[in-house]
Amino acid sequence: MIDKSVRSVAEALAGIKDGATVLIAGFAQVGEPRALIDGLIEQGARDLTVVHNTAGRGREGVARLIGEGRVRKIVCSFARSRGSVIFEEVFARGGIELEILPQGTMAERMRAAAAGIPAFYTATAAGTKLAEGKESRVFNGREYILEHALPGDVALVEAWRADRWGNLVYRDAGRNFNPVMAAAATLTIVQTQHMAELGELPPEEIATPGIYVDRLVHVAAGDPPLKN
Amino acid sequence: MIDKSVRSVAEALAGIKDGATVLIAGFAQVGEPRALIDGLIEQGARDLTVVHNTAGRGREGVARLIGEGRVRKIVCSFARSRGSVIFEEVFARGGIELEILPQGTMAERMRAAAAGIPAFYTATAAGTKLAEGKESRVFNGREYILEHALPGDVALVEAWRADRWGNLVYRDAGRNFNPVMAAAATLTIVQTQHMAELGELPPEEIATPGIYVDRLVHVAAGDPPLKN
Amino acid sequence: MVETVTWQPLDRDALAARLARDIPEGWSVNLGIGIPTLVGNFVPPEREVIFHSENGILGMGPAPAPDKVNRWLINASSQYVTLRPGASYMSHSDSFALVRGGHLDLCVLGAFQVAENGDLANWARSDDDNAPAIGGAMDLAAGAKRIWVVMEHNTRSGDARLLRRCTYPLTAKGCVTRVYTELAVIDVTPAGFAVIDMVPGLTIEALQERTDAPLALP
Amino acid sequence: MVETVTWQPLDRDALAARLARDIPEGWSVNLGIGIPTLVGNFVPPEREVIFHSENGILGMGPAPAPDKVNRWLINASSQYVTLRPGASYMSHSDSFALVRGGHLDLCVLGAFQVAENGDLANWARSDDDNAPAIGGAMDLAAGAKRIWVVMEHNTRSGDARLLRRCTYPLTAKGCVTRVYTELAVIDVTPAGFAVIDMVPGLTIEALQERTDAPLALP
Repeated sequence: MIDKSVRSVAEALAGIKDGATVLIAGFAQVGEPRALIDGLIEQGARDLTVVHNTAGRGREGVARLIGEGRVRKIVCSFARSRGSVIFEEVFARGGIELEILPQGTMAERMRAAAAGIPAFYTATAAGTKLAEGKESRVFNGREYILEHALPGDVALVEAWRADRWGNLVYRDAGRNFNPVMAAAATLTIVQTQHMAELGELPPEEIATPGIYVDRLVHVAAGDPPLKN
Repeated sequence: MIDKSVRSVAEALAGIKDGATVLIAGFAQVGEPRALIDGLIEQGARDLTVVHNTAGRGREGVARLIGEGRVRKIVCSFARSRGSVIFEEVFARGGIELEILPQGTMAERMRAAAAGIPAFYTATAAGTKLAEGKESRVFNGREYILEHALPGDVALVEAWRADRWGNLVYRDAGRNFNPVMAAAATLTIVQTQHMAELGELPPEEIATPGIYVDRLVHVAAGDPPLKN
Repeated sequence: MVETVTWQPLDRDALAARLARDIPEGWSVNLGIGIPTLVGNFVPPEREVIFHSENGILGMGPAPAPDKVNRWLINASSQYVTLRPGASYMSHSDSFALVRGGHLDLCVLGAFQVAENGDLANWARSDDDNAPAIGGAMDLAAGAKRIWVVMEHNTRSGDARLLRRCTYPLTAKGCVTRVYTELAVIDVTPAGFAVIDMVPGLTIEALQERTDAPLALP
Repeated sequence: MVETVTWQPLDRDALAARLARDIPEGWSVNLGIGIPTLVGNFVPPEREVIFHSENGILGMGPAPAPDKVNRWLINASSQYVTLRPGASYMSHSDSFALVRGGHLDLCVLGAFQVAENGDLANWARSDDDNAPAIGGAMDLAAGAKRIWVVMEHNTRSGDARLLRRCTYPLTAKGCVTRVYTELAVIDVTPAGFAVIDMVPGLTIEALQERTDAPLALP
């Protein structure tokens, strides 16, 4: 019997190595695997490359991971932004490397990794400062730049419902980066708000099939915090 | 009020020009927009480039379109195969051009067209006869070939349920090429087995959002024919 | 030169409303952060416009009543939104495939500067900004069928934002097709900026004075 | 040389069953057309193996009873199938993204020829085949983590199919990791073919006689 569920966050995160590239899903705390991020802080891996939409906000989650000095490099689309206080401080003293990507290029580079595509061309960022040092090429009279696949060693994902095969359903805008990160990593670890019986999730609605999932831990985290 | 539905197959197909590239979905008659294919034969456009998984089987559908001499070029993954009698005959007398693509490369080239990616690298077909004349490049010690986006002027699609915005839900394996073709064409024409009220299709289940759909015609075609 | 002020600039809401007037039914539209977000308030619900948010929502409705908030339903500006009937969800990769593939009829963005060749600068005020917040702006600017910019006509210190060439780092080259300011609506044409509307009483000369690049009347 | 026939080749079902024995629980597996499809019949349902079909099904079950056919549910060989609990659907582009991205643990394919360097030829018997049926074979061969070939050890005219180098056009280079024939199970190793199993009574010498490339015992 296939059963990807494990009993604890610690068990879910076991074995993540120093130097790993960790994809962390979520968008403004919706669909963000906060329990796994906290668990990663406990787990102790260092020298991480973290791929996340922001460089952390406030003092929790990715911000705390950075604050604890565990992130060698952050790959994100929003670095300096409202609330990125910890990143600012660590970055100012040269304590973290930064790779800024347009949000769609970040998503597509992970999609490429998931889809066996080592590189693709995109018009996004062509002719801008972000294209410096990147190959460019003209197709049909328009300039495009070459972007490479961005695979993860680990992905941290939050689902709304999951079954023991690791099939996942997301809630509302909680989908965001979760499916593409789940598919782009070697080891995909999921925290799920609810567990479902195998066969209970409609085959038409499964947004991440279990083939992309390795470990599953039930965390009834509840709704994302209320924004003011 | 947005309402993409039209009253007849003829109205749905109006304006398709000679020389158009037409993407035709379906896999072994499941999810195949047969009424639209027949309508295209009626409509009269000639000199078409047709992208379809096969070069037609039997004497109906894509096979008939080829038999009527309306297809200048067929792009497919299965050319000569069981039942491709009409293609064989037309091809033998030089009456049709053929581009053979691996099925996944065909799908991904359309996905690239839909996603604003002019070209991408793939390992599929690298080092084979199908790579002849194509650029190749080594990434991480493996050889890949460059493939270009394959956009359609027109896509013919079959859905199970649709609403007036053109949101589509598919049935079982009837999904196949439909979503990617719908997204890859300038003019996407859909025949749907059922019409739904706006808001009736679950937002989590919509596999093709209406943004990809231009015209919609209700054709209660019923189940695909029984195979023997 | 002494100028007689016989005209009033639009306030933020009026500016958003002015732009909203030009969005026809049936368009799919992405609204950037700031004044662009306000535009949604001025498209009447009976005019069906399909609002997209980069975080995977197509078919957003207006903000919910405070007691009806769904904490799982935010837009790309992290504001609570609602769904219209007909809405759907998608992943980030599908959402940006839609953006990059040219399927949005319109994206409305804020800007620091727009050049007469359509170049857009909206993410950094200096080449030295080494940790910027880009988000989806570059993808939207490169991908949408039309980019309309809504911004103040001048900086707080009175400098022009409608320029011959942008001096700030670019978001995308040649992407802007129209600019809405509190003073005027200006098309970006192959020949440069063309004024298609001004607030009542404003003269082209007065507008030109506040603008670096030459302005034509269409 | 006179050979004493003290061994029996496997029939198609026994061959499929032999291969099925080696598929562990939890693997995701794509089965090609022909004998590979039969393999599914010999994986007992209590051993959970996730069968994928290129046309967008993950989690297929066995063929339905004739009166329980769902005409919307076919596999890539156009045969009616069923769904297991836990199955899901995806589009062709997502399905081949999964294939190309290396997410299948195994793909079982038929072949005309396999070379000792793992080259696979299974789509054309001649360079002159100008209108072939390739389907998804090249994608699967290039994409799956393991390619196991199941084929007859020799052609009908007795020619070897396990070769030093393929003479037919390639499907993919160096992709095959194991070959199952009615006579033996043979791994493709960096040093060439290594026999890991033979039908009872068959000798390595007799097998070598039927094989072009050199065979080693592991």
